[in-house]
Amino acid sequence: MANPVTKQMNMIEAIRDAMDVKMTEDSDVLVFGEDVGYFGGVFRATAGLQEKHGLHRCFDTPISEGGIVGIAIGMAANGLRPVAEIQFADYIYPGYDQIASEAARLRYRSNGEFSAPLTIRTPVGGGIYGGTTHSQSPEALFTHIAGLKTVIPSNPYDAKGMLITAIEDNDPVLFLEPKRLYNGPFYGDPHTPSVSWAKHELGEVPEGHYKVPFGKVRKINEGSDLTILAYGTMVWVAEAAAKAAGVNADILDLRSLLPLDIEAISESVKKTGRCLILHEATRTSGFGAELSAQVAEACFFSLEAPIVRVTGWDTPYPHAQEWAYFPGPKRVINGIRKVMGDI
Amino acid sequence: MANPVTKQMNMIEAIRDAMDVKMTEDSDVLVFGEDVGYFGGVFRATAGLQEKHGLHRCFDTPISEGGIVGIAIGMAANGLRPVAEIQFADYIYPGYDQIASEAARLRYRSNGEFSAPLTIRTPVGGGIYGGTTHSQSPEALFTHIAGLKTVIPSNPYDAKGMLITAIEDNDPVLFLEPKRLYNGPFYGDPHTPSVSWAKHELGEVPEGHYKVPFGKVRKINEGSDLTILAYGTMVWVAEAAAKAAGVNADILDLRSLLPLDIEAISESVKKTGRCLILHEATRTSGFGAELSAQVAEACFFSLEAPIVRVTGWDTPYPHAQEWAYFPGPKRVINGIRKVMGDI
Amino acid sequence: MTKKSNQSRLYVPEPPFRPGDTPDYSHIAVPANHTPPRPDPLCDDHETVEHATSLIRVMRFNGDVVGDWVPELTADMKRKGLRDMMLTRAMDDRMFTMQRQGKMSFYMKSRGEEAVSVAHAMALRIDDMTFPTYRQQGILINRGASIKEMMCQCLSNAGDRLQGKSIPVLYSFRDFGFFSVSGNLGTQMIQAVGWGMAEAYKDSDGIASAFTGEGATAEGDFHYALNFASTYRAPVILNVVNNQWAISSFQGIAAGEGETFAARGCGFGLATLRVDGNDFLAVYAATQWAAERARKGGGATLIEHFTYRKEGHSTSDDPTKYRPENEPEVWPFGDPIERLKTHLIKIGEWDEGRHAAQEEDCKVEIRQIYKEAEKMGTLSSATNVNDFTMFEQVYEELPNHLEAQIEAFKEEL
Amino acid sequence: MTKKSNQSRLYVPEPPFRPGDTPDYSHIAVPANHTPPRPDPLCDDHETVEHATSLIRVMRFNGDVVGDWVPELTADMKRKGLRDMMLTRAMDDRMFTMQRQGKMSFYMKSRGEEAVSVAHAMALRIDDMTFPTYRQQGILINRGASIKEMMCQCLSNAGDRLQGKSIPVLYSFRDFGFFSVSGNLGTQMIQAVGWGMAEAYKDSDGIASAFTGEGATAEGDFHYALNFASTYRAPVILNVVNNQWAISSFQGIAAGEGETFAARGCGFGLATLRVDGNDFLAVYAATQWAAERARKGGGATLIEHFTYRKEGHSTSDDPTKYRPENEPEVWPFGDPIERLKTHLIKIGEWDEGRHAAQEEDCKVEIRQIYKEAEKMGTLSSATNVNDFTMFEQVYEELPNHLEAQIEAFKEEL
Ligand SMILES: Cc1ncc(C[n+]2csc(CCOP(=O)(O)OP(=O)(O)O)c2C)c(N)n1
Ligand SMILES: Cc1ncc(C[n+]2csc(CCOP(=O)(O)OP(=O)(O)O)c2C)c(N)n1
Ligand SMILES: [Mg+2]
Ligand SMILES: [Mg+2]
Repeated sequence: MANPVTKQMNMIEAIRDAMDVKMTEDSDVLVFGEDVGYFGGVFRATAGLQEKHGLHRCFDTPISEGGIVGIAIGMAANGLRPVAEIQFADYIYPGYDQIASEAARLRYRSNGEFSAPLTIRTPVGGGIYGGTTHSQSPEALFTHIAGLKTVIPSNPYDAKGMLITAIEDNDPVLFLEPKRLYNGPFYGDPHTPSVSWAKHELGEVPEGHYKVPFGKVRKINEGSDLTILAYGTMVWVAEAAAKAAGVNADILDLRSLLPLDIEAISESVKKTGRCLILHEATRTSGFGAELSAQVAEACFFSLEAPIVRVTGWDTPYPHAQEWAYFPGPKRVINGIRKVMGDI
Repeated sequence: MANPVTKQMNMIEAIRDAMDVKMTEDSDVLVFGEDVGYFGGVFRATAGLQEKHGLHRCFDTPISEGGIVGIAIGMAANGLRPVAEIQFADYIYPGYDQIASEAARLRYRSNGEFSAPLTIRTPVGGGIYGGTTHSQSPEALFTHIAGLKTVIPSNPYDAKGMLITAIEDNDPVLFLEPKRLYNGPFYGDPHTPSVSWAKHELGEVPEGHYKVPFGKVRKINEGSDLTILAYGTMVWVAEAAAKAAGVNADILDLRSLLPLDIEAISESVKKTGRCLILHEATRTSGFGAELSAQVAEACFFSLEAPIVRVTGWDTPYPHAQEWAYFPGPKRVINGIRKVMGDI
Repeated sequence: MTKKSNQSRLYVPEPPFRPGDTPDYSHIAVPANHTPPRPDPLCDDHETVEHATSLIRVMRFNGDVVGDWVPELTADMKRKGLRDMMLTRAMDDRMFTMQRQGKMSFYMKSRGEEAVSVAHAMALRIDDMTFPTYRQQGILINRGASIKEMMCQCLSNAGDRLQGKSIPVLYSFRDFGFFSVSGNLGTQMIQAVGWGMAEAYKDSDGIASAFTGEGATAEGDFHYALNFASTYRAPVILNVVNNQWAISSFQGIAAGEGETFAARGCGFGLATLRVDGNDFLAVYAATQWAAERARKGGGATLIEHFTYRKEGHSTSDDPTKYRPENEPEVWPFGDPIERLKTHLIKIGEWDEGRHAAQEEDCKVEIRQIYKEAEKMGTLSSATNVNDFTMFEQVYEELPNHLEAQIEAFKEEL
Repeated sequence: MTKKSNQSRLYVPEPPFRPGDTPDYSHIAVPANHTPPRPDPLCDDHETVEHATSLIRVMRFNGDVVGDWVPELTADMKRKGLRDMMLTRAMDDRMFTMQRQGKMSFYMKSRGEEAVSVAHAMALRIDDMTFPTYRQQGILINRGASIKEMMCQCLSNAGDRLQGKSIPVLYSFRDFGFFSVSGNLGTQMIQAVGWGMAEAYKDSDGIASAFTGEGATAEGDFHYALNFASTYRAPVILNVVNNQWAISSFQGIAAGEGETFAARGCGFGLATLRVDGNDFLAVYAATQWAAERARKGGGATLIEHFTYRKEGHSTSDDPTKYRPENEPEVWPFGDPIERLKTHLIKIGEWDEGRHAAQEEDCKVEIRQIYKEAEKMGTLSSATNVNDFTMFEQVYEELPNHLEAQIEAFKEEL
């Protein structure tokens, strides 16, 4: 850790701290989005930043995701480091064209004469009874876009370090925040009392500036039975399910989807010979498909069993049936059994 | 073939004929988009339809892909059968929210009380020196959307039959048209004289009404060496490359990506034990990833070699380097060699 | 107010008052007799340009009615309007409380805006399709949809016609001309234009009426709606409910230097009306005018309903965190229920006693209905929704890959 | 005109004339002395409302200058403007012909619209970033970018600074305040607002100027630009080039019932000017006014440049398929080059002889430069662009997966 002095933070506080650190050391960093100014964001991620850094550095925008990304591109091309918040990933689509056709293309189109070093923060995933429009995980719609980087932390420590890396990156970065993890790790069972980051070691966040690099997985557990690839909320579900299933798994928190740490992934799968892939997003054309394809390409001759994907269903995210949709421990354990050849 | 009387048509004529047939038999069918009215579309797909069916049934729209899809949803929910054209798939993104959040969700959201039986036609793929914004193949951005169907014909016969199926389908359908195939099959080498549909048997299109069902592959060649999965332009490149490589391949033209004919696909792969997947779109999170994952899930124990994906590169579609980007015969042949274990 | 933003030349608008300030809205003139004239509904759009920046009002605060826009409404209809608004408010209060008790995941009130939805619905035909936001429950109440079914939708229980698929208040009642409410802001404005174009295409005289909050006018869909409605002279009413707030953002974030939201329609050659949204009779009159214009082929009207969101955005926020606690009280346009009540009493068609009684009736009725609804399940107990229904209505017919996923799901049970 | 559409109540606008018709634009009044007054550039936006529907003109057809808007330009500057326009046209003609010979994949002319780009650029500072469409090549010519480099970009050859990545005319010249042109319509309007906001944030007095065709005003980005520019008082000029056509669609498809595109800004409280885009001096004056307003903190101005696209949309279409062949000739606002020439002659600063000579000079100069450019490669011969450059500039640094793809690509060679 770059900095010995640490502070216990939940994920929202860590994200806020990353912006605060960057705004303090670099006047080119601006933060804006719907309700992010005076109010501090519907999830409080920007609380206090306007008061501390000024109205002109942390402000509300009109309800226009396309406009938000559009001004971010213009600002970034003009030398600033905008950090834009999209209130829910489910509402990012009006800005999709500006992200995919413009932010991700500007450097290429101008052969490097202009670029768009911007960061887009947005909460993803279910678990809060948000239904079809407050629960989506659209990462795969962005990993298909050349010129864009897509990352997703699973804990406060990574969240702060990765957000600082994102803001300093000279290419556009989509920073996905698993909203179910804001207050604590979530092991997939909504009926057990929720755990907070307060006593969790990954809630110990260094003060000041430090970076967590993109393209490097975080290994949570060293095991030889199988490899579990997960990111965001599913990292914690994986841990709980592996324990419950009594398997000794290599659990990799991918953290960065594009760029992807395929080296670490294939090294692990070559060791274990079995691979389980988890995500909350709908299955078809989800990022698990790309992972499955790349793992098979890299580790075919080491695979002892078919790669198994455990995902959300190919339906919108239902409201009342939220926990039937969510790929919880039961579904993951079934996946583990399947990949272990027990069923 | 449903109808014995046939007419030689290129793909544009076949697509136009499908709309003409439906507009003639069903007054609920409307056609609109940018330049589709009096001018008949930049690719001439709607030429003559306004004159024949009236200004109010085939008309120009403002340049607003979001607006085009938006009115199509309202019309469809109100009982019409709109067929909207997006001039190039590269320009579909301003309409992405209306497609993914609205058209694909309306039935679910209202539990079947409302639905959006609309068809969106749009040209995809490169090969015309269209550069980054006239060459894209964004199919994977739509196959991830539950509630939407995504199809792509590779010849005039299928184009007409599938478009009629799309218009009659009670769910929203994205109908992708490989623009490089409008005038004839394309075998991947731009330097050889281009072939037309005039003498091709798949250019023999039945007059009147007939349907080609979704979710069924078309087998072009029966072979035992390997299975090649392709769609759109790559179907023809696959045929040429297989011939050139001297392999005897099962070549499947998928035609419909969602729903997908996984039965026929796995039956073939189980037979050949080898699978090559082709698409023009960028590689990462392209539809080839989903195909690779599903084939591995269904055929793991029959696979004799790693599945190989041959795709466009993970870059925007360059202009001058178009043929270096395009997954032409050479790249496909290398893929065949690889999957055959020769290299 | 621009103090802070002057730290640089980048200007960022701020609301006049924040928590701790004493709100004073005396600068907002409440026009008494300055209501603009009522032109013929088929007039040239230029004749409504002044209406975009002025304010159509019918009722004075003392209950008198003045001006060209006084609608012909029987006392019975006015009383029904009053009752619908009171019922809407009673239901909102009840559901809010029940949400606090964990019976449902979420709820959104329309307090202060009841006239907009109720009077608007009353001035339309029931077969005119409305495309509401989450704050026009008054349309359903006015049109007689089942309150129990509405409650069951919020409870996501066995009585929910949507079988738990959607979050609370995103109702869908096709038979009551109430389009499925989207969670995505703005999107339905342009869909309503398409619906209206289809009506015109079919030579019917049905119309569509779409709603957006002032905040969501910043979305592209609002622009598409104005543009397409203008180009194809679509028979639609485009309503902007300017309730001054978009969650924590004051209307100035969306309005910018623009004076009114109605004025956004002028550049498109649309008819534009700006109405006192707390004035039941004015909303009715403006809607009636726009509906007649659309029905007779005069094209679309953009109506700005000038009102105020008296409560938090939803059960998820505390408004005192971003605006003065007493702002709702000092807001100069009063309360829609109080104002219609005052008018009815003034014309001798109502009295305090009946009003108090009716208020109690509504409470009781709502409590009764809620009891019935809750019997069918709640989020805190069991919703009684069959989990397998989540696989239905993705497509008209169940595709193979979903059948396979149903099988996989069975393994979890 | 509404004959066909009356087959149903669905109205669809049509242009007044189609191929075969004899175009008659006498109904379009060309205002001679009715140019609106020139208010102070920092005036209240209301003072420019009439400017949104009238037309700012300086030059009469006889070369006289009239009204408040006559700019102070030396004869040398006017002559430079004239030459820049002639050079632009000469280049367009040459490139069009070369495209027909297969030397490049595509080309787009700006014939008839040269004053819009050249005069606009002349009234700005070179460090004011412009966000042009594919039809403002005149900005580069005026600012002195290398014509050879422009040609090489179109030829995608070894001299192409973009190394063949983009299709012809999608130039990028940062040093000349020319933002990389996007193939996606409209998107840059809102980006320009962001650029301008950054200028304000940095306390600089630089401004941004964005362009869209009238057709692309229908995109959401145009709405975002008006809204954000209004909310944050961004120092930008938002230009709508109304050249009457969007490929085959006449301006009425985008305009609908709206009279002018400038009027779309009124509802946002922006300053709005509508200018005769074929009048070099008027475009200069309007731009100068808007630039001063933005630079001094007065906020954004929406300028509609009323002009006419005299040729096809691009090398890909034949305009006689959708409009009368002689429409460009009968269009009542003349030709920008002819009109400035007439004015210069009228004031004794130019003559037919010099004009003819300069026309020849431009042709020759362009032919020379083109010869040089072509030496570096063409699409029909070899572009001389290294194929491997296609993997560069996707990201600042080459990621692993692209390195692997470069290796795979090598196997193909
Ligand atoms: C596209 C989209 N962006 C953001 C949101 C989140 N959101 C829900 S309501 C709301 C505020 C809307 O304000 P307004 O339009 O004024 O309507 P009101 O709530 O005042 O009725 C926001 C930002 C959303 N639902 N959809
Ligand atoms: C988002 C998008 N939609 C469609 C197109 C295809 N297209 C290119 S130019 C054009 C017409 C533009 O007309 P206008 O905005 O009036 O500009 P002009 O060509 O007249 O200068 C269209 C539809 C595009 N490039 N981008
Ligand atoms: Mg509001
Ligand atoms: Mg134009």
